[in-house]
Amino acid sequence: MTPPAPLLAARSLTLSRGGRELFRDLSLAIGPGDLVQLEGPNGVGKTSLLRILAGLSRYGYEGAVERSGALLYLGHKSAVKAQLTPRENLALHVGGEGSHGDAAIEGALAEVGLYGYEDVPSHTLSAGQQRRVNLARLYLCSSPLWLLDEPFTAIDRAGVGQLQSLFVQHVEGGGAVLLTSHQPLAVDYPVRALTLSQGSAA
Amino acid sequence: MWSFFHKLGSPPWLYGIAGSILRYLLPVTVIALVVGAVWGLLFTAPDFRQGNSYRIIYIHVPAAVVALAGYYVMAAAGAVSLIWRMKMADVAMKAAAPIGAALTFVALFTGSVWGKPTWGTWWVWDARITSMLVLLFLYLGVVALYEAFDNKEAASKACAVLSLVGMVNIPIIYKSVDWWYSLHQPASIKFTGESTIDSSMLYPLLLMITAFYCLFACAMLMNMRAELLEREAKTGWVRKLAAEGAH
Amino acid sequence: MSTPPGAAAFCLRLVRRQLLLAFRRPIDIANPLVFFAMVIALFPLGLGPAPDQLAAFAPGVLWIIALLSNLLTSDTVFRGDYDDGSLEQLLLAPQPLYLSGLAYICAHWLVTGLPLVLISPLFAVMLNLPAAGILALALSLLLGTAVLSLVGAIGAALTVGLRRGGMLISLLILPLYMPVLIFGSACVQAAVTGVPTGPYLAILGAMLSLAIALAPLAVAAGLRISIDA
Amino acid sequence: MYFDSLQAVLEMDGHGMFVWSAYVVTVIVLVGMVAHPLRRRRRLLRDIGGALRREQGAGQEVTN
Repeated sequence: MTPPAPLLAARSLTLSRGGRELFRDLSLAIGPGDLVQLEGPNGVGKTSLLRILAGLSRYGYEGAVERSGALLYLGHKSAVKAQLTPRENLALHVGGEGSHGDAAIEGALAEVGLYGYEDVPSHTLSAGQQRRVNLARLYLCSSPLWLLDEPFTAIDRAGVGQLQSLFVQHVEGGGAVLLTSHQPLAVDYPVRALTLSQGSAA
Repeated sequence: MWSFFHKLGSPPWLYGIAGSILRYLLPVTVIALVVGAVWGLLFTAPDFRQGNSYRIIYIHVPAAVVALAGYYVMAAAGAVSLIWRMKMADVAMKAAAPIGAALTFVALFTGSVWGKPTWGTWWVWDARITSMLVLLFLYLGVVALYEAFDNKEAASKACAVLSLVGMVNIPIIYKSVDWWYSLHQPASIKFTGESTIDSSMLYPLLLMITAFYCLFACAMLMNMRAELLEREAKTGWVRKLAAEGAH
Repeated sequence: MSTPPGAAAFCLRLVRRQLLLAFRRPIDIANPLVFFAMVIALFPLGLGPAPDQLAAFAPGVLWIIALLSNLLTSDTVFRGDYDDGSLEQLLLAPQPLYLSGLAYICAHWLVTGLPLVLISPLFAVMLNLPAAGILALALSLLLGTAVLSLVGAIGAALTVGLRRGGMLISLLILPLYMPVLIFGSACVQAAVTGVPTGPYLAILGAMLSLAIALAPLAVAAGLRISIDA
Repeated sequence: MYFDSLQAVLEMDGHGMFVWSAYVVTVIVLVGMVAHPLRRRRRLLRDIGGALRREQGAGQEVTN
């Protein structure tokens, strides 16, 4: 059966930052059912690559990226406004997806272990909890392609396990996940490792 | 035509072509400047009202004219770099900015020195001088914005946007300053010689304006060559150039 | 799951969100107004309390202070969202960034420009601006502060990625504020001297429509560049 | 020539100081505008050449 149309296709990406060449002629395609982990030592350009693939960085690199369909990008920062409550953060999120009903928001917050915290101001939450508010969007949004930058940071072991099973469930449902992380994924699903070493992508 | 446009994008070709243009343009410019200055300073009769101080017109007006035109050159280079994403346009824009600022400063300085004998004060809030001061701020804004960025790729794109915004605003600023000046001092003479000056004074002025345009082109090409070397320091053609110890 | 909302609905949500954020910290709304009042108090101290002298300077002074207080707040239009990562999400939203930028600017104006217009009669009386000038001041500020917010947002978008963009933003956008100042203060001056203010307000209106059309283009480009600074 | 002596040229009926100061400053700025990039280009060529020789120099010691 012909391979399904890729959700994301990048061709001969080349990026150098401050005179240092991070990667050259990197091409990749991510289709439905792909669970891809981007690995590599610090400073090798994983975040820069992810931002280019997401379409956040538009300048400073050569090569082309085509995306079909909507994507969800979760970056290092938690994108949670401290003065708003978790419910308001998710309801009024600037990510452009639709407005979620209260039930959906409460369900998502419960999934990430924030049951009961829906209406406390976010600045009273810990850093890990604030990241969980952002991760709750994984349960809310309908984009097939997820680009996640270090999703497990500041999340406890139970949370990490739950996230990994969510990724598998999403990928089996026809979605795709590209994430950067230093922790190996403990999932019984084929993980495509993409390691970025100095100057080229294996 | 398209291959020319494409070749414009390759640094070594641009470096070479700029060098050959300069070999002819620079001497011509220097001669034109010297001839124009000597002609204006020594061989024209003084203005019956202002006396000899009007001779400053031969550097004040050309500097002002080219400084303003320089901003449009910079904005055009910025537009090319934003729309067609050509690296060479970034180099051209970065080369044009300091020269424009320098010429604007020259125009301001000579204008204020000219004001002293004519109007008795060093600084006159005349329409032309005020607009020139605003132009200097616009230039300094572009230069300061470029320096403020660490990522030089983003810096040139940001300066391209700023210079385009400035380009749209320049006519508005010039018109409103002119209107403001006429509101507060309607009956004073037009300061920078819009009044008809007879032909014996006009020819040296036209020569000097052309010479200043050529000088702007020369300085810009030189800046571009230096900028190319700095940006392409790690590439082969620059190392070969350096190895040969080319002049 | 929900389909992404249309651009208009999304913009309304953005404006509601920004207003909610602003009202959660009312001190940010009061700050520019207190700044305005304080600087007003400086002028009699500097120029002497003589009422007629103050009245002569009032139109220009009121407009200059309005311009400076707008400059103070324009740096914060995007900085908050840039720092906590919301700006990245906005750039990735499917809705056009041109309209989202406009929504941010509109919310910023509602929080900084509009209060200024409403309180301006009080400041006018403090500098004993003649009564004829008070309405003209309010109308010219109504149009003028909108233009200032739009142009200020361009400076904010270009400098949001820089650590200390505050000083730089004034160098970038003050030259662009000058035409607004010229026609704004001329409008109040005309009202004081009994000249009809129609043409001045028309010019300010023209500047406003030009700014509404073009500024968001520069803001969108600026944001896409600054995200990588 | 309009002026009859060098002295007249310098004085220019009293306006000489203004005219000449304007021209001198302009010449300084214009020369600076041209000289700066020239110096910068020569310095860059020299630095890159130096770096090149150091690399080649390092290359020789390793080989022989």
